[in-house]
Amino acid sequence: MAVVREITFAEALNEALDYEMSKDPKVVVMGEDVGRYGGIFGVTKGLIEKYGEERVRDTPIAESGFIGTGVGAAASGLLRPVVELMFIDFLGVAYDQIYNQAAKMRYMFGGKAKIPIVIRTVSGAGASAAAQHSQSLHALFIHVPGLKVVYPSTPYDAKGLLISSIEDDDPVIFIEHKMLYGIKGPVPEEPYSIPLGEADVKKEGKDVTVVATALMVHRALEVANKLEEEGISVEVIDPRSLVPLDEETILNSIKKTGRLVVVDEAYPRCSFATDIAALAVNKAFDSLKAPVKLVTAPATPVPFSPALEKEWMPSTEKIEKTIRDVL
Amino acid sequence: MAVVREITFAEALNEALDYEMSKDPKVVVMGEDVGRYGGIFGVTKGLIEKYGEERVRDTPIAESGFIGTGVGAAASGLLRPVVELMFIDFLGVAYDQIYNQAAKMRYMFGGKAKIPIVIRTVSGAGASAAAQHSQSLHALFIHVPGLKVVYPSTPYDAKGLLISSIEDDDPVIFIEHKMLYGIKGPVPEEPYSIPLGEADVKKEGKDVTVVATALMVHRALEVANKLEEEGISVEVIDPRSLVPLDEETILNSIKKTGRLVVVDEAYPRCSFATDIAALAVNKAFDSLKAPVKLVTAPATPVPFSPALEKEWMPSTEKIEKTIRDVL
Amino acid sequence: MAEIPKEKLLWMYETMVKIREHEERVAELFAQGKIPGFVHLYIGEEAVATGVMAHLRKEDFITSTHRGHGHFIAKGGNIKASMAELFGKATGICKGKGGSMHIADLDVGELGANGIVGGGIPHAVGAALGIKLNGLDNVAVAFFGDGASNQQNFHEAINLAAIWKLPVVFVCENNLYQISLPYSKQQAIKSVAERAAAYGIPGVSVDGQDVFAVYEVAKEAIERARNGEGPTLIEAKTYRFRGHFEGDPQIYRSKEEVEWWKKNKDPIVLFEKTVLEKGLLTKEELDTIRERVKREIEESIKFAEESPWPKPKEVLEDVFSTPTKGVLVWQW
Amino acid sequence: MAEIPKEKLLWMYETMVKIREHEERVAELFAQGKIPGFVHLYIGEEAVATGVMAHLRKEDFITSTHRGHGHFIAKGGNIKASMAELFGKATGICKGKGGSMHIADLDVGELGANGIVGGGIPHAVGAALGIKLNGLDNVAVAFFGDGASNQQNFHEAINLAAIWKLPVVFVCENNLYQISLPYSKQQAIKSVAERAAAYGIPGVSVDGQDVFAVYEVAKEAIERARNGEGPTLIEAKTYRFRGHFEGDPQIYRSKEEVEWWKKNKDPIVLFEKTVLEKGLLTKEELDTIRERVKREIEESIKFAEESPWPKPKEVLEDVFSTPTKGVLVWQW
Ligand SMILES: Cc1ncc(C[n+]2csc(CCOP(=O)(O)OP(=O)(O)O)c2C)c(N)n1
Ligand SMILES: Cc1ncc(C[n+]2csc(CCOP(=O)(O)OP(=O)(O)O)c2C)c(N)n1
Ligand SMILES: [Mg+2]
Ligand SMILES: [Mg+2]
Repeated sequence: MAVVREITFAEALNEALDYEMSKDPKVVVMGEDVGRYGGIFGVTKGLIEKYGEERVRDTPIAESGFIGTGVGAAASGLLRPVVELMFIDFLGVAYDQIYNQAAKMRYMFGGKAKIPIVIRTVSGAGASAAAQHSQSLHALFIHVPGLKVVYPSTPYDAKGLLISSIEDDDPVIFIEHKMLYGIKGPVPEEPYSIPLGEADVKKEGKDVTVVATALMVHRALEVANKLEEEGISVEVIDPRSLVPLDEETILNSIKKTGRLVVVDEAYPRCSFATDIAALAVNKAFDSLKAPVKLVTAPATPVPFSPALEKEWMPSTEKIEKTIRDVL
Repeated sequence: MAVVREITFAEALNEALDYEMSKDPKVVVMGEDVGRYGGIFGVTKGLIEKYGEERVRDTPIAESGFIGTGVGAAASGLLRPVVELMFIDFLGVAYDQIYNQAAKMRYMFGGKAKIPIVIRTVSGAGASAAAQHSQSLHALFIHVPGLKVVYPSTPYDAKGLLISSIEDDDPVIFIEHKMLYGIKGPVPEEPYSIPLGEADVKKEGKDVTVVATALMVHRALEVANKLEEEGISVEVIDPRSLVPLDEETILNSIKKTGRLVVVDEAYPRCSFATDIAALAVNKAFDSLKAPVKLVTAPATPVPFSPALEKEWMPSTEKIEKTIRDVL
Repeated sequence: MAEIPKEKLLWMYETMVKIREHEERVAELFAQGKIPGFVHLYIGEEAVATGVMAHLRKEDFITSTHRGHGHFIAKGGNIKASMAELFGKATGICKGKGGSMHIADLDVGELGANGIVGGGIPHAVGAALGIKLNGLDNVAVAFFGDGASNQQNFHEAINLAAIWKLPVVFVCENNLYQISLPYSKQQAIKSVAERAAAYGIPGVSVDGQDVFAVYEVAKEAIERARNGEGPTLIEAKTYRFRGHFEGDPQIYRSKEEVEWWKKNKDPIVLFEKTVLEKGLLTKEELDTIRERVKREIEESIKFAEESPWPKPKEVLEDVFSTPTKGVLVWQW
Repeated sequence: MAEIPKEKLLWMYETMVKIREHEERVAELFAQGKIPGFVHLYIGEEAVATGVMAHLRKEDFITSTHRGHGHFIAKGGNIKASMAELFGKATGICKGKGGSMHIADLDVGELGANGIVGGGIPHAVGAALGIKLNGLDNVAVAFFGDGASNQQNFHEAINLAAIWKLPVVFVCENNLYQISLPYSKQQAIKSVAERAAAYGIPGVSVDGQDVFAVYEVAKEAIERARNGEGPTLIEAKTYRFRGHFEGDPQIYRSKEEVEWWKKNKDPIVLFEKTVLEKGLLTKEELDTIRERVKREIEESIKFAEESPWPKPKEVLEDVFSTPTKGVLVWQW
């Protein structure tokens, strides 16, 4: 493979948006400060200059209103909106439009509606943004049927998955971890798509399976590389899309290693972590050689102080200790 | 024990409300049609006649507004509101006030606030009420820390748990399954309370543990009684409060039986069912003799047609088959 | 109303009578246990949907509510398929998955009833945004109740439409009750139309029992929208002749009140009186329509009754439109 | 303003200067990396919190926003503890768990800043309901921005307060921007106060840079509330002198615009001019206050700097107030 240039996660997303807007006039971008400001994390930079105010729309603070507007626009068949919810923490002021409207319309209408909307949003702790700007709430979108949920960990995946998401005819929640925007990685200049529902084995291994999401993929890899030196072989799987979920890749890995650790920066109960544990104990029970362990945040809000937030997040130390525990 | 009179689930709840309002002038009831109408399921009947319009308040359709009002009233220390969200399906128009405000205030404020609010709401399928009036969304309240979540299955539990919930200083989500309102059971006339966080073993058994919630407790018991005749001994545990959760009772049972089936009328992923499965495979792994099986709804919205809704709900047939599967 | 073409008058009458007949039969079928679930009927409010829809084309969009049968019928929805839907049959317009609160007919621009009060208002704004960006001269109309005008989406969505000058009309059917709560206890103002001032758009209140009055007001608003002059908020004061839903004990209002409305403000009776008095239509014309409509409704019921139930496995279909890897059933 | 007692004038000046000094030092400390997270400063808007809070008692309640330091200070919040909170220290008013966006001081009726725009509005309504049902003569005041007035809670909560005639005052700080979006692109009206008409309550717009004007308007509204006459909506037109948050590149407005406001509409400068010109206070009195305030702020910073960090195990504390069985940590 030829050497590809490295760009940031945020730039990769911007390229995907730019490509889709250039290709399909039905694609519009809406949200708070997505216009000249370029989005508060810079993801929509330059779009308004290129595609104009009609297609790149700054909105008032009215998330239920403007996400609902996106849903209606998608249902009408006239547009394919990409709507930004500035922080995933704000889902509570627009949740009905997402899980009761966008997610259910097709089913309620007997398969007659298509709802091609992408809701881009930002999750994650690590920026001392405190209890209402640091959450990882993907479980709330996984739980309710009818939404596809994408949560990439690398610039490469981010671009390919965002392109697929915009081209998908179903509602997609596209989650971006705020601590990943600045990381760089190789990203081809030309457009490409990564199918939703395909996990990526970020590192092969044979002793233990680690399923991790977003920022936690990086922490898991850090630990895996360290343990490698000791001769412990860790397989790190990034599901990339949480709905649909690539059960097969995960189950095959567990069958190979017999051990499972899930690393998920989220509240522990009714979570993606419990989901994968349940999958394992149901469908790979005979292969399991040890308890399934989950490295999650505790069941508390996210504290503000860096001294506390660090403890709240799943750390490489905790990941390492947990992996050792199941060996 | 003396014979106690039998009353319905709805009447038991009404007695709890009546008792608390008579005892503490700070207790107020708010919600749509809770006044003269008595609540659309009759739970608040007679309260406005007894306690007046000031303490029993009919609200406009403004769930975020009036639940937020309840939260503020609770935080001010001046009231202990019991607020009705007519259907749990509507949580999406008020969710922020629940999980970002009520649930987090105490923590964000360093333990200085008390938020004594109870949000009563109605869940469950079985009434052909379709996709937006039939959901079981308790997982959405369990996932986010800071809320206590109560989900009773009998009139007796309903009364005792509602009294405890109103007297609790933390926000409590009190969920009532609509198909249970009419069931009758023995309920003492005098007030009593059941501590939050204590599971109830509804039937003892030694071959397999079934953890079930609300309406599903009844279906699980039906199956357990049937299997009893064949000599299969099923233990049925009703956690009653999902947060806090009585892990101990559940784990002890699994350790005894070595087998676990969870029956939960809810979407399958990131659910209470996966929660209990994860608990088992982590903390009772060595006791497990078979895969953990979950009987849930499928990952689809709730269909309207009785022909489809019946299939959507966990049935006694499915429960029975699943129990046999793990034996 | 002299300028209303005769054809349109006939259509208005047919539409109002169709809604009335439909709803009366549905009430009976519900009482007989043939239609399950929650059913909210539109009887008494026929003039609102009719007066507005008189100006809409097939390509125009509407969004509706839990009380949606009238909007669906007036927009030209397929009644056979919707009746089968009410029964929960496989031939239903939603294949039995939606029921009364979720009936939609995308083929005629009916973007759906809604079980969430206020839920559909932003969808109309979205359709209007699509219309504008595609350079079309269509419009979108959001129907909703007085109760809904206290809800978040009313505020957020109307404001968006106002600042973006979208081709959308907001029609509040103020039937004086939000289930049991009278309008006077919902708002400290006299008319929902007063709320237009908060968004800098025109607001107008109209007698919703007078189809001609609704027709005039809607005409102006829809023309404004089509001409790119932005949204209007219309309040139609109306009254539901039946309970909130079938089975409602209606303890919150007196029998006298209901009787007064039925006697003095029945939109169909008022229409008949006017057109006959003014000689715009004849008794025979009206009777012919009524007969035809009755037959049509009976046929739809027959169709529904004879249709098969959906098959259990269909529960799993229609969640996503693109084929997905992974599971829909968490196959334990 | 002749009738404003001298004591009150001194308090006003002290409060505005305290806010200004506080915020300027916080800006520096943020730039130095000593204060983490998001910080939204109140510089330029001091007259609003001050003119309103001049009428409040300790037992009255307020709810605040992400831009909450000014409200906190004017309500009499404990500055040492809040400064330590901004640093994330164990001695912070929230034990380091809240930070700038969640500072609360329940002891003085400050029910909390809020990270959710509009999130606090219904809380003020709730406190007002509590006041009413307990027969007290206190009031509650909700502060929020122009951006917040487009959000759901504005609509739903104000309507509740209006129909229930609760003792609450809604103060919209219209600083002309919602991050980068100018007010003119948020609403098709000229003043947020026009929205009062939608709820049948009085609405008034006032120059938020003129503390005396704010004082007058707030006086009337708060008296109305205390007298059981119901809520008022006040819009104070104001301007933030700094970016939306610290670190904001401010590409959405010109330097000239900002400079104009700083030069012509600084509320503290305007106050000084008036009181000196009218001979209400002396230069010495003002200087003394400024010195005292500076010392107080420096002390709070010293306290914060010297305070210990919270201990990791504290993460698990303060979720619930009643002891709970079951786990907080899902102890994998
Ligand atoms: C968000 C939400 N809250 C509450 C309900 C329950 N509900 C269904 S219809 C209704 C009353 C609606 O009143 P209005 O908007 O005036 O319409 P009408 O029924 O009078 O036509 C209520 C409270 C709901 N479906 N959705
Ligand atoms: C519900 C919600 N949406 C969006 C945001 C992000 N956000 C924080 S402050 C802000 C602008 C607020 O504008 P305004 O209400 O005018 O207050 P100002 O910052 O001007 O004081 C936005 C969009 C948020 N915190 N909450
Ligand atoms: Mg109504
Ligand atoms: Mg502002």
